[in-house]
Amino acid sequence: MAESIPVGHADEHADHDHHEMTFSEKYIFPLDHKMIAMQYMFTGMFMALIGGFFSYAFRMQLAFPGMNVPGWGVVSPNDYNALVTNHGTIMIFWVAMPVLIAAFGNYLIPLMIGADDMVFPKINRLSYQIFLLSAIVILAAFFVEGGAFGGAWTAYPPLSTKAEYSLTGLGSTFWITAVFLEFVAFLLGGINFITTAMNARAPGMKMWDIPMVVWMIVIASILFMLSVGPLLAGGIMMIFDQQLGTAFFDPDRGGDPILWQHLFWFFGHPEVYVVLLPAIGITADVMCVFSRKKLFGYKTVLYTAIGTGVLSFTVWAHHQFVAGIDPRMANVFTVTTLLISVPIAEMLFVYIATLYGGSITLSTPMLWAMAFIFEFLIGGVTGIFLGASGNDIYMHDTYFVLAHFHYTFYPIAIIGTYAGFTFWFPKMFGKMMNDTLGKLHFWLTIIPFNMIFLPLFVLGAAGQHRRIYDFTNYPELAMPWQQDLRVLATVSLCVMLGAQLIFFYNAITSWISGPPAGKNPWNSNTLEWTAASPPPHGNWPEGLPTCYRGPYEYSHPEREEDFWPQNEPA
Amino acid sequence: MSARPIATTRSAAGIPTQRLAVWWIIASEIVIFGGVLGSYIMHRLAHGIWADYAANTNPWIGLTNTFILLTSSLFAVLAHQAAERGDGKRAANLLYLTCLGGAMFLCVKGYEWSYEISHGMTITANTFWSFYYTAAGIHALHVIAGCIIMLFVAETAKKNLELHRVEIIGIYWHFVDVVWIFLFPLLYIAK
Amino acid sequence: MILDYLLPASASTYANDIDVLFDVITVLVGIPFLVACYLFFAFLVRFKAKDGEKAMYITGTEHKYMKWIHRAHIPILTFDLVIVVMAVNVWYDVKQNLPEQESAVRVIAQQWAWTFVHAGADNTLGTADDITKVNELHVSKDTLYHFKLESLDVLHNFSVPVFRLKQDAIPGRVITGWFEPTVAGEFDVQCAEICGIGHGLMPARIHIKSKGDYAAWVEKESALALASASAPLPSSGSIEIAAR
Amino acid sequence: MSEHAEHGDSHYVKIWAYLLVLLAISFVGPMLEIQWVTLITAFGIAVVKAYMVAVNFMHINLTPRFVIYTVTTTLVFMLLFFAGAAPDVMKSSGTNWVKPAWIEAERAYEAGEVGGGAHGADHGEGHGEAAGH
Repeated sequence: MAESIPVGHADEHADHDHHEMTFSEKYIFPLDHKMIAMQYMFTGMFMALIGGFFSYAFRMQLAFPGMNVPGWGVVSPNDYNALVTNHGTIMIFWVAMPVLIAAFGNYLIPLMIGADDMVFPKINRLSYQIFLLSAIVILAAFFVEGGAFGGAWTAYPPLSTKAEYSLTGLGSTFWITAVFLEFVAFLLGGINFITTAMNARAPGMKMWDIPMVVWMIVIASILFMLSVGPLLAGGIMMIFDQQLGTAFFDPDRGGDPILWQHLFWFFGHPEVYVVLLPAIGITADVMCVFSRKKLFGYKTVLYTAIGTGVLSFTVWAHHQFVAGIDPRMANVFTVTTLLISVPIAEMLFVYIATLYGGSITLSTPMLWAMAFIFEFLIGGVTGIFLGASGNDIYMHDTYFVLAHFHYTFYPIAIIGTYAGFTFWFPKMFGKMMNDTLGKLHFWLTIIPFNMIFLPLFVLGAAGQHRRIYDFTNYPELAMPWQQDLRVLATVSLCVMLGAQLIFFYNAITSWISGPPAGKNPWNSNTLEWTAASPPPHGNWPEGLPTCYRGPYEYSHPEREEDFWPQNEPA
Repeated sequence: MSARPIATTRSAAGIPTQRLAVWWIIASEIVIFGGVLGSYIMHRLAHGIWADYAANTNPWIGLTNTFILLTSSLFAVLAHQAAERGDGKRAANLLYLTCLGGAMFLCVKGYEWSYEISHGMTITANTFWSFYYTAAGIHALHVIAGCIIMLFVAETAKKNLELHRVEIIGIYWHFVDVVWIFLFPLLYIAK
Repeated sequence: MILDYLLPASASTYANDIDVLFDVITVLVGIPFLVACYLFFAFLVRFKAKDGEKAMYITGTEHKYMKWIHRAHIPILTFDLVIVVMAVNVWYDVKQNLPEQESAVRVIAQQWAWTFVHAGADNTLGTADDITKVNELHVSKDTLYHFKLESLDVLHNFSVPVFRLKQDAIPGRVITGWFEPTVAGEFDVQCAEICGIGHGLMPARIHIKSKGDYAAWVEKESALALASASAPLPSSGSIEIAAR
Repeated sequence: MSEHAEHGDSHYVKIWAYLLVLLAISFVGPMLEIQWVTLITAFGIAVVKAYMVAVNFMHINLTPRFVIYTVTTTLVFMLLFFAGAAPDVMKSSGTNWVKPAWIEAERAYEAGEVGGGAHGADHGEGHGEAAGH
């Protein structure tokens, strides 16, 4: 509550003092939401590079067991566990969350609702600083005695609580501490997003006039805030178990390891939707702009999102079907899990229906958005296999699971991010990106991506289990065709990682010398496109906009132009 | 640094932004304490012997602390009333009294814990005591945080500035009080 | 039928049920998936931007469009229902239901090895003639086994792909399950829950013998066991509990 | 902000007095040594106290509806979590699984083998002896 101000204080009274900001005020400890968004964005991308490098290291080991991996060296079993563990943790908590929620949330919410900043800039800055600290802690774990934590990103005790089992005493403590800090950062950020979107809307912007991406980020933040508590509590218990020798999760002394699994997955499943919803929202905005269509059933999308969010609190134990929970519970959770397919299906139908009768331009952002829908469709349908308890007896913890959630998380974290980044790049940096390079990068990412994970579906169905560093120890998993598929996946991964260089080249060169983008290069409706690009401090120094209509009034029959900006008086 | 954003002054949801924020904080705090207390209740119901362990807690101390917190809550709400009337001085003084309550609460807790620890009831003695110290400890952290913030709020309130903050910190303090209202029977008097 | 192409065998009584369930789910999610893909790409091609052609203005509240979304839910819900019913049946059969046992085996997981305690000649566990093997599980074909799964340290997972069987081993718990081998042969037993550095290094083998061979094996091994009067294994008290 | 200025300070002192009375009741309740009385006085009254604080001190009834809904939702989710986790964590045995250590500890407790001393024998030890024979 640090920066508050008597409420009812009218807009015109709160004026900015326009003195020049020092470098550190502007770039290192900024209060401006756009700069904080950039900090989140670039930290997230940096962590993505690290996570990608980890995946390269352990994929090489899987394809060519025992090889001396260039850039890492020989991957020992201990290295392998640490690599997969931190790949998962980093990609979800230090890439998907900061980029999709924090970066896009910070950048877009004030601009899209016509405000000049977040309502709590200092809390905003604090949340980024805590997040940065957490990122440093998770990476520092690699340099402590015993190396980084290697107990999988779910950190099931007793492996994660007892050093004599995990052999990474300090590593596991660093891991849980980093995750804990990260959650605290996002609690602070979430409060900011929710209050900003609820309270700081431009005059005239009613609930149904908020762009979908803002709605989705807000719903995601609410889901996060309502689900993370038990895990924070569990995190404290785990740290005590590790460092003080308590026995919350120690079965020999009256604790119960299953308790952690419940605490973890009660958060862990909503977490999937926490990162999914912002990507869904980005897709909606991009899709409407490039098909020049009104979003098909704005409220339908909204209600299905809320429904999915609420349902996601009732399904967590489907991650634990064979993890020792009471078999009777599995039946309940099978039903709730399959129920979720209904709102998600509705959402995807609505998106496909939005394309109907549109005037579609397949520019780079649109390609990413369409790829999101298609790949997420695959991720969604393969989820049914695992939600069905009977089938999960066999499928649990196989590469089928792995391929399934990569088909959900990859579209979310990578494809969704690229869709948003390429779409709002002109606004963020005031320059247009090179469309040809963009398309090249798109195809060189999407095709290898499918080449990585489709083989893994097959391997998983063939009984290949996760987190095993060398399958040649298992006669049934050492068959030539299986090894060939592993090599195929690894090679595709290398191609995909290499293709990202195109993106960075494109982004940097466009930033420096791209053609200047006007205020509104895509002829879009939403308010952020009425500000200068890049928007100055305060976003609309000339005065904040007023909203007159919904965000998706494209191709309105009564108008010449096929778009109708929200701030344009009727 | 620049002045406060205009965004802060808006209130499209019909509730002051700061009060809205504190309610969201409380919502996320409820699930944190819900996680700890839910796990505690499960174990408590599972093990008959825990009733015997719980018998070693001192209900008189629990009673004292509940009394202290309830009273400090009264001061907090009176401070809010004073702030409503624009009487910053009185609000600040009442906030100091509230802080005093928090401090007394912590002192009593310190005495209680040192007694228990010296009698072998340490956090590692068994899972009951682990939960006892964890739940009460997390709550105590909230008390400390509340006191610190309250001192800052009182500083500004004394100058008749930012008076609405008095209400915000008050709501948070009442929440801390409510949590203790549930911890008291769970840890002390349910035998 | 799909899984049969990928796995060496389906060697338990319920393996086939799970295979069938897998196939049914494949079909039931495949159909909506293909339809959705067809519409998706059809729209992308059909409604490509042409100059001078303005997009339609559809709010998504018109009944004539909305009804198609709603109708689509009828097959989805039906498919969900079918999948739930089949899945719960299989689940009940494998995990909840516990048929009468003909023999029993104790499966003890630890970092990083499997210990299998076979009921000896007297076909009861907890007696001196129990046969204790490390990383070797010997069972006889067409015999219904109960396994008592324990863990000495961390979580492990007793996974026999050819049985389509998987169950976590939880320290402090004894979990009972069952299987009935139907095919003789030698197959993998894997650990399917990360259990530390050696997780990739605890492959056991299951030897499924014909009834005759198994009897002969038991006779030989039990004699050895009695002779050596092997010390009882560290137990999690499972015997006492099982006895109750 | 001044929508609840109508209360005088005396109102809050009155509420505080009620709370203290409730506190006293919840304190003496267990002394009757009757299970259900204890439960009601301990937890029933805790709920009442929490309600009084929320309404009279936090003025939750004067905040917009969605705040109340949100707080209720969190409580519902916690119940949900309890319902989902209790069958595994709270029970010491279930369908095809048992927790020998817990069962042994309970048995020892019922048999009075382990006292409820301050740091009395924990389940681990209780079961440790059991494992011997």
